[in-house]
Amino acid sequence: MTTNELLPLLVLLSSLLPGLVIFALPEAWHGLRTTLNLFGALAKIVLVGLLLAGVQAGEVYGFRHVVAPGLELVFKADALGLLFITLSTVLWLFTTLYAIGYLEGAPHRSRFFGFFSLCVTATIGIAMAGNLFTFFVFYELLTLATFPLVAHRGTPDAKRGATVYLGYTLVGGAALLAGIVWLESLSHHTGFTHGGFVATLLPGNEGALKAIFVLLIAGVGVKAAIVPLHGWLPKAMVAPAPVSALLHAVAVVKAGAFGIVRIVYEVYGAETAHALGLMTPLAVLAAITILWGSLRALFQNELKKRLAYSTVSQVSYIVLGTALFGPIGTIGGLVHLVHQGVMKITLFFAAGTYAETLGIHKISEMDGVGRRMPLTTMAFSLGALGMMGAPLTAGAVSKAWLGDGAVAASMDWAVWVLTVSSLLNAAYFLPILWRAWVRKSPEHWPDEHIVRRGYVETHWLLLIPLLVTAALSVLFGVLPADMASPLSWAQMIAEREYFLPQR
Amino acid sequence: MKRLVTLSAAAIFAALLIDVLLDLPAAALDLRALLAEAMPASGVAHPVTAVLLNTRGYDTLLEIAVLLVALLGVVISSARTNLSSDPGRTPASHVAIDADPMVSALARLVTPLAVIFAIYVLWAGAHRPGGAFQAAAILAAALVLLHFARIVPACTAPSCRLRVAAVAGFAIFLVIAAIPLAGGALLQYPPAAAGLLILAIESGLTVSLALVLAGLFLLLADDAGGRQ
Amino acid sequence: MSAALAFDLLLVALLLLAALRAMTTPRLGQALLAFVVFGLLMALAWVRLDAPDIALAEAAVGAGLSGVLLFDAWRALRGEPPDEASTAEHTR
Amino acid sequence: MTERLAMLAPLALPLLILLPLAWAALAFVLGTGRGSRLAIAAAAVQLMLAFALASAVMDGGPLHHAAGGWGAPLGIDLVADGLAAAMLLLTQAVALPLFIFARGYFHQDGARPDAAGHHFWPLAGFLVAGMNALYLSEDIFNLYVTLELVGLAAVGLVASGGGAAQTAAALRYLFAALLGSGAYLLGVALLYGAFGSVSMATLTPLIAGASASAGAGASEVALIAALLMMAGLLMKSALFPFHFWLPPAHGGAPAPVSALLSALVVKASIYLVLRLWLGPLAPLLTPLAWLPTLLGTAAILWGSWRAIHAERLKLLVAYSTVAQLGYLFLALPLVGVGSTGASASAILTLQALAHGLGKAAMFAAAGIIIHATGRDRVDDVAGIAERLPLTLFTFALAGVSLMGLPPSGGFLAKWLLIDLAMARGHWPLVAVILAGGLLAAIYIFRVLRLAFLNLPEAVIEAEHHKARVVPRSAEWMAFTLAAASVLLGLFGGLPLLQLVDGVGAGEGVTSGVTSGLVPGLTSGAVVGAP
Amino acid sequence: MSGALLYAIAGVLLFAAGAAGVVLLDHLLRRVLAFNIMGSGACLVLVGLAQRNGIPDPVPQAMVLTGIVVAVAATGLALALIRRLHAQTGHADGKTEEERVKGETGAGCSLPASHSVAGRGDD
Repeated sequence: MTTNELLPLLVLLSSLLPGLVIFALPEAWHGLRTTLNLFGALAKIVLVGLLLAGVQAGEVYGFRHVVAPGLELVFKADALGLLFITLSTVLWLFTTLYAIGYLEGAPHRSRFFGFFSLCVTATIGIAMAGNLFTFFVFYELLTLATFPLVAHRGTPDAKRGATVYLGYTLVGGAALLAGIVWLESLSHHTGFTHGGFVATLLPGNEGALKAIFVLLIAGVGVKAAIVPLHGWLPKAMVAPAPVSALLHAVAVVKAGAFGIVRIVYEVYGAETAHALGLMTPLAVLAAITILWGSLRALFQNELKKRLAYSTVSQVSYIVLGTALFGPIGTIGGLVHLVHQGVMKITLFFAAGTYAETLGIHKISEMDGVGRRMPLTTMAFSLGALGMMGAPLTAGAVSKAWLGDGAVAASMDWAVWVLTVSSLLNAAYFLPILWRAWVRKSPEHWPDEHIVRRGYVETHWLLLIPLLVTAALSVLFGVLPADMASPLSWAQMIAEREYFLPQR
Repeated sequence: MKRLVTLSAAAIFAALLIDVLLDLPAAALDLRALLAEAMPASGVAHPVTAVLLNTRGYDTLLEIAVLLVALLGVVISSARTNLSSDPGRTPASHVAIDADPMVSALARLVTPLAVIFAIYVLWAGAHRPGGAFQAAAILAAALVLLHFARIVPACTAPSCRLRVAAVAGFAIFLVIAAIPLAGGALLQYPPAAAGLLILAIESGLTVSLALVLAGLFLLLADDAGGRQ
Repeated sequence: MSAALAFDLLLVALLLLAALRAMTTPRLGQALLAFVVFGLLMALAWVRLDAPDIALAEAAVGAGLSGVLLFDAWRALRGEPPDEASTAEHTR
Repeated sequence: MTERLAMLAPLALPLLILLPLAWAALAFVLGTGRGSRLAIAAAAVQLMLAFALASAVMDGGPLHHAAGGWGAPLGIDLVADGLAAAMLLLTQAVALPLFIFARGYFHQDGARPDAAGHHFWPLAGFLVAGMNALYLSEDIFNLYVTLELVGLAAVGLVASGGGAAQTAAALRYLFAALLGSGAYLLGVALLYGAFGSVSMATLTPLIAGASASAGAGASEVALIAALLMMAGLLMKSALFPFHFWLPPAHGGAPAPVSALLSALVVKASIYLVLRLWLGPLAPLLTPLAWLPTLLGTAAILWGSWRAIHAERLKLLVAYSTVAQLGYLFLALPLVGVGSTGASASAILTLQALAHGLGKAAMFAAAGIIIHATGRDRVDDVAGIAERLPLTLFTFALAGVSLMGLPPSGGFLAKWLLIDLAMARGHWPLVAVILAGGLLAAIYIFRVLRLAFLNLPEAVIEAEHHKARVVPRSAEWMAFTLAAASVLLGLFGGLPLLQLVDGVGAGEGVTSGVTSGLVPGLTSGAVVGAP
Repeated sequence: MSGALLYAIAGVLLFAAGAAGVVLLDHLLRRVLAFNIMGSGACLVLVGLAQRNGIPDPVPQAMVLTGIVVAVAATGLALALIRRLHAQTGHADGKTEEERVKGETGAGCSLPASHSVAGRGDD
């Protein structure tokens, strides 16, 4: 087995093995558990770094394992996959740090971190999947690995939330399965390829291909929380903050969006999808989701709920970008895949930190929190501004590209959608900032259990990750054109999609 | 309603089957001829015994296993019922009654005859009707009679010796079945020794089967009473 | 030949009759009796079918052993006071 | 090592039958509760033999063994083709861990086994012997004897549970089994009368010929015989609506017994259905293929429904068996290969294997949980996550396989089944299979959610006190079974499919693709047209 | 028609009657009788049909011998179980037992007695 086959496997194992070991660890051994967690996260970052360097150098990484005649597990590391891999790997490190701090002294940590690692393994698997079969395997694994995390608290409504989540995702999985197998029985090649592969089935199978497209998008749309399949997302808010961060920024929702990108570009191919007239409906669906999510967010008093609905709308930016036929829209969508992740994880970290430190869960309780926790609130504000698309933030970059993409694809209505949703974003984020910075703080907070020591406003493990992610979100906004920036990366991918000779 | 449906279904089935049986052509294949050819090599003169213990001896091997399984099931049940349900019922609570002298006399008279007859049937099996199973059945009947005459006790769980005896025949059969594997196939007796081997198997089976068949009864009989 | 056929018909008729009685007579005891008779008739039938081996086995088992087993079980189920057979083991 | 195994392979046929018979008899002599070590050691040897057999069959095709050296039709032939080898492998592979589990389960408090285990070992031995004999036999009358051996041993095992409920369940099971085997026997009698042979190999051409020349009396008799045998076997394999005996029997017996029955015993008669349906009786029964499919569908829906509403944990698992057995009947009309080049019988074997391993693990886990809580209600698993994490994990893994979620063997089988159904254009089947998976998810996660519920510390303490300990070995064996059923999907699929489909299908990747392409396209086009 | 065939036909009738009995009869002892009658019927068909040309055929005769042994085994087991059930519950006929079992092992199980008609077993 050559290195080029081994490396992708190692990337998977770097979180799988620690996870399995952690399951077996007694509750008390948090020392070893923490070490394993961090080791896994760092090892993964190193490996992904190697992967990146190799891909830059033109190496081709791939691994295949035949499961049954005609069915293969295929892993490959292409540009699109690497974008997602890098995002989730980096964010996983910070989420792990944050979770270690957040769950200090909580019960069942072995179980928690075990499934936590499995969850990331599944995400990486999705990112590296080289064909629909592999994609589906890890997509379902992700469902299984996240269910215990959502149910982790063991309270009745935690179980309710987890059940709702499970119901949505399993049904979606069934739809996805049906679509994939159907596609497989039509064309015996389900490997992702630039420009898609279904074109070979045309003409003759338009009806079937449209039906399959609906099934596939419905399947991944559940995780991407496209309206009307978004019902689980707000309910899953009962999960601990790190899990919410994972669901919203790193793993689940992203996996859905990523799946849509893969399906549109590398199964159907933009050209074919457009020819089949599938792009516009998808774009409309995304637009509806964007507006609906923002509207619902307006009326949430619970901070995490509001963030959840904002996720619903933000993720559909990616879908919208994907559905805007044309390279510019594509770039906007892909770059938002990264930007939204960074910004949203900052917001969730901050929300969790408020809850952990001062017991703040409702927006109405946030009066003057800016004075008590300046750093956290600063990070939160940066994330919020980014979401609104304020200048010099990552959000601005994505929205700009999306807007241009809409114009280029001559879908001017999409521009309006973007504008309106930006206004709505502002409408539900600015009041929070206003409260946090301007209003006077109450005498005592709802439930304060981490007292301020010197300059450190809360547990450092809670503070560091959100500062870093906030910094990143600004960085991506300030120098978007930099070589290593997500933007240039997205541009590269888009070029491959549109300007490479198609098979 | 159900009664009606079932009965009519059974009637229709029977009518249909009989109707098609009436004009059933002769079978394409006739095993009698094949068997006739095989008889010389079978080691016995009586075709049924040849089939039972040679050509289809494998069936018989499994059949004995079935019998043992049934015995096990009976052991389970009887053991259960003894150490079970109504605690008031201890064996001691039985009232001892003397055997009916007629019965015991009869038993004492019949048993030796039965044994002799059984041996004859067993030996005869080689060349005319008869064989291990019939002989065993006769012995078993004698045993049951002895039990009624209270000469043979009933038992809740077979003692080790009984278990050995009950399995012995099966074990012999198993060994003789396995030995030919060294050179040929399962149960493939060397034609010369076939007769002897079959006789050995049958004698073993006679004892064991008799015990098993009697056991089916004796194990149950023990708590026949005491259900008041 | 016709005499033989007549005998066969009679035997078959009796067989069916015994079987039906065994399953339908209201009194269980009579049913068991009918069943033992059925066993003996079966033995006869086997003789008619040139199957003396089966006839022997059927007579010894079908009629004999099964009969005893059934009657014993029947008595047990009726919950009669224990008679000789049942208390045998305690007499020595 | 490997070539020595290969040398051993031809002997494996008779040995796989004689060995369990021998140790069963020995265990019987040893007496109550003894013989567990013997059984485990023997099961290990049998597993090795089964492996040798399977590899030999995969390399060199089916193996024959003429018992008595006469050969069919006069004698009885033992035949090990891919299907039989696969089922033998399943039987031994499940039996070994289950025996180790049972040893821990019955002997937990010191050396003395609890009453339920008194006669477990000899009965289990005869059971395994009967199943191995059944898989290997090629003679329909000999199959009747093996059916009885398996059936009576299973009834005995159920009865060993002890309680009145078990006795009642055992009786119900016994009468169902006797009714079934009686019908089967009459079928055999008719076939022998019509064709003068009981050897499948001899019968196959005769039956084909008779049914070709329609109107001949023989074909009608043969048809009735076929229906009788099938009715009997379906009764024994508890296909809806003949499943009435299964839940009480499997749900009431001691855990190791339930595991053996659910994982293996029902498969035996189903194997026979498949073998006869696709074999000698094919020309008669092919027009009726829709019937078992219909019943299978009903079984899936009804069984799942009952499992979702079951109050007792083991009854839930038992009903899930009723449902899962339905899958095994869905594919009877789907002869031929799908786009992956796997045949229906190969896929069914994979499904049977995955279900066997998974269900054995699940019953074992349920048994451990019941021991720990001392009660058998589904609600009592609340908080198990804290006390028996490993066992809960086992239950979950087994559940993954039963739900058909990746990467389990159940998932692979489900995928291939859907693929086959689509390639044949049987769209309702696809819906049924998908729905079945979701229903399974409902009743399995019903247990898992409860397990995650946090209990107040006080309750947990109380539970701990009255909990009966199950040896670690038992827990790990259950886990091994579950893990096996999951890993089967990743590593077992390819060899298994090749084993059953014969070496020719080894290139199924390519040949299957080309052969499956045409129907795939047409069916797709048909459905695609709005 | 030959005598043998006559016995085969009788066998069919016995089988049908016995099967109906196993399904319909309530008292478990009677069900045992019915099962034995059913088995005897099958055996008669086996031999009678094979010998319908009047010539004895040892092969089915040997099979029937095996069948009889198996039947005895089953009968013994059945009786043992019935007596045990009676010892434990004081009942030996289907109905009462059915109620008990419904009580004990939860719904969804019923006797073969109610099982000639499809699906009846679960309500």
